[in-house]
Amino acid sequence: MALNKQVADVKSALEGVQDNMTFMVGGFGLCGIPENAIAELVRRGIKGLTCISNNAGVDDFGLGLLLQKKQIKKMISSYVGENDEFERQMLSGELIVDLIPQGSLAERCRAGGAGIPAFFTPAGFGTEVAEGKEVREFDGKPHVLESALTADFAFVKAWKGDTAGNLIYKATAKNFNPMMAMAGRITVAEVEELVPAGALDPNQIHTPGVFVQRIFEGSNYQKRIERVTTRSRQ
Amino acid sequence: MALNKQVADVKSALEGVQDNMTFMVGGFGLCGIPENAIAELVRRGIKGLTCISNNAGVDDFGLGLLLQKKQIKKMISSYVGENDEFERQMLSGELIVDLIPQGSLAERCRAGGAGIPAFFTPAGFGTEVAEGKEVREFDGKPHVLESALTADFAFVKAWKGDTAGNLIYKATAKNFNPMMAMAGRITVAEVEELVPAGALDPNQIHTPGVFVQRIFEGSNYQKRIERVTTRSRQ
Amino acid sequence: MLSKDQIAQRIAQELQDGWYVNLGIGIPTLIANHIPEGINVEFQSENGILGMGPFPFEGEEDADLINAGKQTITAMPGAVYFDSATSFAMIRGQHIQLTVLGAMEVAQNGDIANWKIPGRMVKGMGGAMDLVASAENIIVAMMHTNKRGESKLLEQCSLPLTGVHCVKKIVTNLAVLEIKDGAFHLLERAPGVTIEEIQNATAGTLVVPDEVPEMNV
Amino acid sequence: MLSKDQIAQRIAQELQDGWYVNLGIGIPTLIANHIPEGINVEFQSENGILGMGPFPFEGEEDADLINAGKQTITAMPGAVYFDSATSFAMIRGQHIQLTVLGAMEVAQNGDIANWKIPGRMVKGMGGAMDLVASAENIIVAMMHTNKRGESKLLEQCSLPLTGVHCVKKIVTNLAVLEIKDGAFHLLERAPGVTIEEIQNATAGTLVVPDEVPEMNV
Repeated sequence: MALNKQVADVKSALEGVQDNMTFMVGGFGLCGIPENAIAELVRRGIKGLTCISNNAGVDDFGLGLLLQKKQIKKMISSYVGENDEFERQMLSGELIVDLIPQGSLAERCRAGGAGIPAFFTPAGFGTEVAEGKEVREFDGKPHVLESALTADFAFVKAWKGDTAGNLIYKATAKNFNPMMAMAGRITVAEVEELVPAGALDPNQIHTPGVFVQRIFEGSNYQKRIERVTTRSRQ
Repeated sequence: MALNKQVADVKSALEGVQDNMTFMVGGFGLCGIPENAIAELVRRGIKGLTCISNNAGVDDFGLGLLLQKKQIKKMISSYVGENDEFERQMLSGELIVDLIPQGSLAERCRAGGAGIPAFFTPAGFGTEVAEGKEVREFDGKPHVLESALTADFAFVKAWKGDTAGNLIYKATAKNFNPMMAMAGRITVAEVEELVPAGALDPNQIHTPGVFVQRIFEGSNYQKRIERVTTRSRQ
Repeated sequence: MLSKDQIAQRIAQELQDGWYVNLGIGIPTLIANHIPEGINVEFQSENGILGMGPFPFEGEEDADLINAGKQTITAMPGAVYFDSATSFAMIRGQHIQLTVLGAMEVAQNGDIANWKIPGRMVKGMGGAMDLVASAENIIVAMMHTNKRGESKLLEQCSLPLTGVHCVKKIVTNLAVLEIKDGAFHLLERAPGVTIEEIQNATAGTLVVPDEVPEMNV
Repeated sequence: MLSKDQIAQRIAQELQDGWYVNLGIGIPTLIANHIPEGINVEFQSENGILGMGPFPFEGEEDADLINAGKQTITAMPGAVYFDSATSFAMIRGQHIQLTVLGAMEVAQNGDIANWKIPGRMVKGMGGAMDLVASAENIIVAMMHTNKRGESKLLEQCSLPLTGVHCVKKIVTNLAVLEIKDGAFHLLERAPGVTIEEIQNATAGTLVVPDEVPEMNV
């Protein structure tokens, strides 16, 4: 029988989260973010958090909700500041911000999940990102040594999941979710649709359940769009 | 419009293969091997090859066919020798064999395709595999620096593919194929069923077409089983 | 002098059939509207799609389908979605033939600065550092001068760098230039723009050949 | 003295509910037949499946569905297939709670040798080096002595190593032993086997406590 990772609700899913922990939060912009987990973190009011997330949400949604409540001490991201409160906290020094090239961020999460403590990448060589880091040439090209990232909890969002923790993402809502799922000591997956183990085609699973410790079916997804761009029908 | 990677047949797919090249060949045992490409390599009779492949086939199938014709100079593998001719050539010194831990082999192929020239792994520390390699401790645990692998051609086998080069593998026939597809300077994919671009669900593709330079629908797949194991119906 | 759209149009002439292309935010995005006849390319957006199509029809936006600029998009037939690690594996592994992006400054040694202005709010580099460090073929699309009229083509970048020795070609509202041997080489000028105007707008070393044809836009 | 099947049975008692387990070729494979009541585990095979099931019924073999021993298998409900890089990401990243494998030699410092005999045909280490270097919890399943009657529990391995300081528990046909502080600690003996027999069959340092219960098999 498949292992059962299902928990009753978002409250049980977040059992054990504490002040000063490090969290990974999936999503790119507001696309594919774990809305239910974020709401529950706000509700619990835990503080001093380090959040590893490609972006920091907008003022009134996503990680912006945690910023509003000053629950975040440090952001590790590649692109931020679509968010006035973020900017205010950063400029005032209330918020520590560690900016990382997007590809290095993704690969560092994967490395954390894959037991690879460090790897070389060309990204950031010659820039302030490489300061204090080992540089080595391979094939005549300089590369920077980057280290793995892990987290106490990883919060990810998928489209479908089964009780064994297997996940399927939809379109570009996949983004950082699969690597963060690998890198969480406890990975909490919320899904739009939770099905029994065996209901998903084992060929089509994006994140194997082994990476997921807790799974639940989320509710009330807003799935906000940051920039609606359309063309006219002509 | 999607880019078109389709070639007419295995002959055109292998255009440009030459003596003394380095090839990656997908598959685990005889499962998921590019049968058509191997047959064409035998037909062409090119020699002095370096083959990166987890295994070396059996005497009369898979890479064993190339060994029979003494076309292979060097094998880079994790497990070999289910093959008498292999053993004979290895013991006589005709064949150079470089044995690599299976996980390091997989990750080195991925690294080659992902532009990561080197990474640290704990595998092989303290063994002859680590000889001459840099060792560094992370979190008190020693790790070995392993380098990326690439190849002049990668030959992979998938279940379904489209003309844009997108691939879907079946069950455990996936194995090394996805990473090798990434690491070939020219990646040749053969598939059991080739469909027009757009016919596959973009959520369900395992290897994005960007990694595939040539694709064709293979024929006459034998799909041999090395060890048939069954249980009785009671 | 070229409009932003004409800059995009000129860069589109550089596209070769069968290329995978990553377009940055701003002017580069416009290139997709000018793909020459008979040229077939596929667009990658680094948040996780190959085969990006045009914006959706009104009412057909999908919150789960956006590009790296967070705009709603569509997928072309043959498209594929993937995670961010795979996306940057494509970029770092040089599977993408062309990257076009904007810049605040470009130096004559190929250095580029486009992510940070000291003292101002820093939004981050996003994927730009990975893209410029990895791509074999980078075209910078930008205005020749900044809003204060100062040249963006410099002997040396003054802003924090995004990448070093990586830019090979620049298309501005005034000219097409190549970076070679530590200098900007003028290849083409915008219709009606004189060599003197380009010289005046270029702070770095500018090499001007005997013939400088007008761009065909 | 235990049969191979009984060794597997004894190791199966170590399984904890909710574990992912990687079983090597040989004796370890037999463990799947002895999972205790109320214990739910999932088996990984490093060629690319989690949720490996029993052998297929005759006539239902699928060439595309094999285990790391190249045997035809089935998939349980909730199973998932993945590539070799992902498979070893699970292993290296310590997402698999238990690895059971065979050995030619184990040393009292936890070193293990199980892949190469100098002068004989070398087949390769397969995934063994990754498994032993990564797993937090490794049990070696083997006969206490080799075919020539020599102890396989040594002060120091004589064969080329597969991994260092990694084995914590050993279950043989004679005993259950733990490796601790550079010595083999006897935990249990096989039914009917005396401590003296175990001492005689163990070349390395053996620590024998006052009480050594018989295994429950």
